[in-house]
Amino acid sequence: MIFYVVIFSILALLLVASGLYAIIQKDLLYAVISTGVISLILSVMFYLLQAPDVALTEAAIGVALTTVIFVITIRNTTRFEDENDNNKVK
Amino acid sequence: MMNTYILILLILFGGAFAAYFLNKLAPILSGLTAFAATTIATILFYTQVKIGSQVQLTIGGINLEWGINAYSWLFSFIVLGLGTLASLYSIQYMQNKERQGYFYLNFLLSIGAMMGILLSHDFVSFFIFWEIMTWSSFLIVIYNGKDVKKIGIKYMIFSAIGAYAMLMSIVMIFAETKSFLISDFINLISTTGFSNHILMITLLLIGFGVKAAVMPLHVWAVGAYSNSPMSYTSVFSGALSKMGIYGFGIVMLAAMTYVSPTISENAGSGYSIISIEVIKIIFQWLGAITAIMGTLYALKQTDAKKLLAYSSIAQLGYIITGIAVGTKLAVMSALFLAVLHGIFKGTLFMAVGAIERQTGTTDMTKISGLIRKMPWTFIASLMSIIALAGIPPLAGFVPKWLLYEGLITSGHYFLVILLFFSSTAAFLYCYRFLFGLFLGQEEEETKNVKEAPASMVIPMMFLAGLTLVFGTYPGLLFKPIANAMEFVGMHDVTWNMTVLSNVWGDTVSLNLVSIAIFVIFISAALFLFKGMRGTRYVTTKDISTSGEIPTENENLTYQLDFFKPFERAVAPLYKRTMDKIYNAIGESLEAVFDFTRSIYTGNGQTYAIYVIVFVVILLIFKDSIF
Amino acid sequence: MFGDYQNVVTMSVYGSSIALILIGLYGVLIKKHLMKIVIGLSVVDSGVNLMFVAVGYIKGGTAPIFSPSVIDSKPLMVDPVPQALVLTAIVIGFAVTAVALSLVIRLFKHHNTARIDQIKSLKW
Amino acid sequence: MKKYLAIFLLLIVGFYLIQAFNLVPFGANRVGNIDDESTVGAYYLKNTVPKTSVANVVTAIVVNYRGFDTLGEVTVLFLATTGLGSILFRKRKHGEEEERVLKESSQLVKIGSRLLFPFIALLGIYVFIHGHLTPGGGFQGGAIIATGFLLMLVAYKNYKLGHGALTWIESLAGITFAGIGIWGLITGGTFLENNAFPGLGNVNDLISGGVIPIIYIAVGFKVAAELTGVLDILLSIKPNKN
Repeated sequence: MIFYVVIFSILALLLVASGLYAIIQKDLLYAVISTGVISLILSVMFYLLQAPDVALTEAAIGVALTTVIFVITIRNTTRFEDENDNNKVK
Repeated sequence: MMNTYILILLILFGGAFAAYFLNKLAPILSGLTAFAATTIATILFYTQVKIGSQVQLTIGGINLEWGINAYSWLFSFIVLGLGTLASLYSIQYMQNKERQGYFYLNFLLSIGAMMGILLSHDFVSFFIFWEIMTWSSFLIVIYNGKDVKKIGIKYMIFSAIGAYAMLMSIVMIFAETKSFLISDFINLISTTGFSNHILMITLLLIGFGVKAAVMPLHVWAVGAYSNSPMSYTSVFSGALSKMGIYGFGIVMLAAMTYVSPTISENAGSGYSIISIEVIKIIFQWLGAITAIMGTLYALKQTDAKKLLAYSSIAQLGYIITGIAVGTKLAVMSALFLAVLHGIFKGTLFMAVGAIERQTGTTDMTKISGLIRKMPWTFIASLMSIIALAGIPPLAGFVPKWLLYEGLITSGHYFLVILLFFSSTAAFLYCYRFLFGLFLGQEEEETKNVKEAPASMVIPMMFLAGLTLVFGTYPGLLFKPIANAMEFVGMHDVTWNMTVLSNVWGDTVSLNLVSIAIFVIFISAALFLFKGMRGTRYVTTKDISTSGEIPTENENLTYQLDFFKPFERAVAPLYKRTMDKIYNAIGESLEAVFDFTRSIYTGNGQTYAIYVIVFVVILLIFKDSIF
Repeated sequence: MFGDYQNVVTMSVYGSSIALILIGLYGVLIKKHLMKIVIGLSVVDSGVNLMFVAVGYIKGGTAPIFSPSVIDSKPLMVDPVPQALVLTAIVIGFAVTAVALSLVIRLFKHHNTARIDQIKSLKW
Repeated sequence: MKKYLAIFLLLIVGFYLIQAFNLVPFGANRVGNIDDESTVGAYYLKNTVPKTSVANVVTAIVVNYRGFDTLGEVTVLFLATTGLGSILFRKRKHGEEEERVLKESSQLVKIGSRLLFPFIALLGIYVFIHGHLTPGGGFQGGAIIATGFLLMLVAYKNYKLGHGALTWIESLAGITFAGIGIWGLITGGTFLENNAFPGLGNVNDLISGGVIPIIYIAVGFKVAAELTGVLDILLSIKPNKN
């Protein structure tokens, strides 16, 4: 069972790390991708917690659709949190 | 009997919606519908309903009561009579105006609501009808669409203050008496505690005082009266403000004069008498100040509508003083004046409306000399003005006589002086009104003005005729007034059909006065007509200016600065208007709001932090809270 | 099931859910960009969902599905109620995010900025 | 300053959250003995198979025991779509073609998407048809189908979605859901009565579980249509030209 212990701790670390990254990162595109990663890890975690229904939902909606609408919004607004940075890339 | 009540209200309210929808077919139909509805309701009311009839209802476990008593019967004269005549008048007055459906909807709604107020013997239906009345009149005030922000909001704010005060009081009364019936309130009020008693009565009086335009609460009235269509203003000032007087009367007369003898037997609650006396004195003075200030402001106006609006406020001040004094004579005069004010102020507003319709303006500096163009309107105005000023033989003399006598016999000498000053000053604006509109030089602009159509003249003349009838036979009105006072607990009111008398044995036979005045009038008329032949008409330009040539900018109209010396004499009184005080209150409130804004920043994140702070506080103190 | 490492698993599951909630709330409270606020909300959402499922978990339980092989043996199953709730919550969370983002787009089109310290029309 | 205040407050909240979690030890059996139905979870676990003959307990809860809730949830999704449409509504100029502002994808992406799309759709349909037997169901299947459409929308610049068809599917699915509920009211006595319609059948058969599979199929179509609608609306915004 040490396998599960390791997996859980790695997943938890990844979860917190990507959560922090999503909030701290100034480039919104990376932050959004990071939320997608959160959803992906969550989906795995749900599966390990014996909730396959929830895992499936999180995978389809959280990973795919939510990320996509975030990306579309970024395309329609700005890419950087500090809006002066927008002129750097493009 | 229940069915008759419901039928009357159904006719008025249903007529309102019918008028609204018939406007789509033809605008004239909605006016006719309004007239038909009010007429049918009036006929039904006076043929089918008997004084003293009442019905009990139980709705949702609450006992309600509808009925008609001698007191509300008296006020139904004004509501239904003025409503019918004003709706007849409206047909032509509103002829070419827009949104007639909207106007008649609210017109009939407010008349129906006033009838509902008179019919309801419990506070629940009373309050509901009161609100319908407020809202419909508000919608008519903003009908013109001009100055809505200033006038409409002012009216709405004051109405809301009044309504909330009333609602609070009603809830308190229910908590005390476990009943919504007004009769229970009257019977049980003496048993309540001192502070509750004062609070309930004061809150109720604030609610009624707003509609009756008592001094600190009168600010809305001028704008609302002058901004709504004149055909409605005659009802608004004549009847709707009397609803305030009606409620005032219930509280003042019933809860005070009626109950106080039983209190004095109960020695333990002697403080109630003190509280009654204090409130009485406050309202006597408020009424007198209202009368004086209303008169003084009326003097300053150059717009006939505003002049009449201030005059209405002043007259309502007399009524309130009369009721607050509370002796038989004073109350009698107040009720007489309440009915009479409906009559003559209704006529005057109708006359101004006719002038507005025919000339397009009511500014007294712009029009003059309408006497030849609109003789019937002039006669109606003249009679109403005489009634307003209190000159015999017209009816205005009667309540003034009674009021002074009532005040003097009960020892309110200072009030007499104030009111006498006010009614003398009233002569000035009466004269100005007549002179400004009807007498003086004919203007070029009013050359082609014609008399108003018959359906507008007839209501005016009818009401003006009533002032003559009641002036000669005041007993016709004394009878229902005496009944009403009997109902609210003032027994053995003595009255005479044609003779006024006082306690010192002086008597005035109104018949003799009338005959004498007619004789004088006819001989004067003969004399004048004889002398009039040689009258020379001059234009406005032909004015002596002591050799100086007037420039274009100089306004030579008499109407401007008409009473300048007098105004200069009373100038200190003009300085502090209630408006300014309310503005100061508003500004200080804004400072409070500025402080609130530093808490409610409009920033969602700040609010989120507040939520979290609250949660944290809950969590930290969870043991002591739960 | 996890033996001595029970604490590690507990900490990783509960701890990560608490951490996600707090991180998301921090973003909502402090970040000035509207997109960041929405991202923060979605992170809080994830954390709450994880918390629910974790609370419903039973040691040694299986997913609450009666496949043909287990239908008669009545095995130990995890609590299905939180899972059903989370299922709803995820879909609703998506709807909320979509509407919030459309508002962000609308605000950006109107003010040409998505930073709330520069959108002043509703503040004083 | 505000930052540190927020961190401080959040740490307090976190402290109390940890305390709260101490009360619910991870992995403890909170369902209790299934047979005595002492908790809601136990009741569901005990009664789902005999009473609804649905293998997936979560499905039974979502669609049947808490069917009202799901109906409301579908309504919320519908409202979100509508709200999105009205917030981002843009008056089209006369004669202006509806056009997504996307770069032309490479041929590889186009062909690949076309190749993948039927399989994704099939997977989605499989997931919601087998919602009562295996993990998954209407929401998951609908979302999967929506991702398939997303692929097509991104790959093809001018991929036309039949808006009429979307609306019809959504409305019909919604009507089916509500209609089944009312049908249950007519025949069985309660709204969303389970065995009102085709009968319960045997557990683990494809056709079993009363109205649950039908409702989940309707939900699947509805969710697919709604999510596709959301994506379509968001993709058809014109970005600012700056």
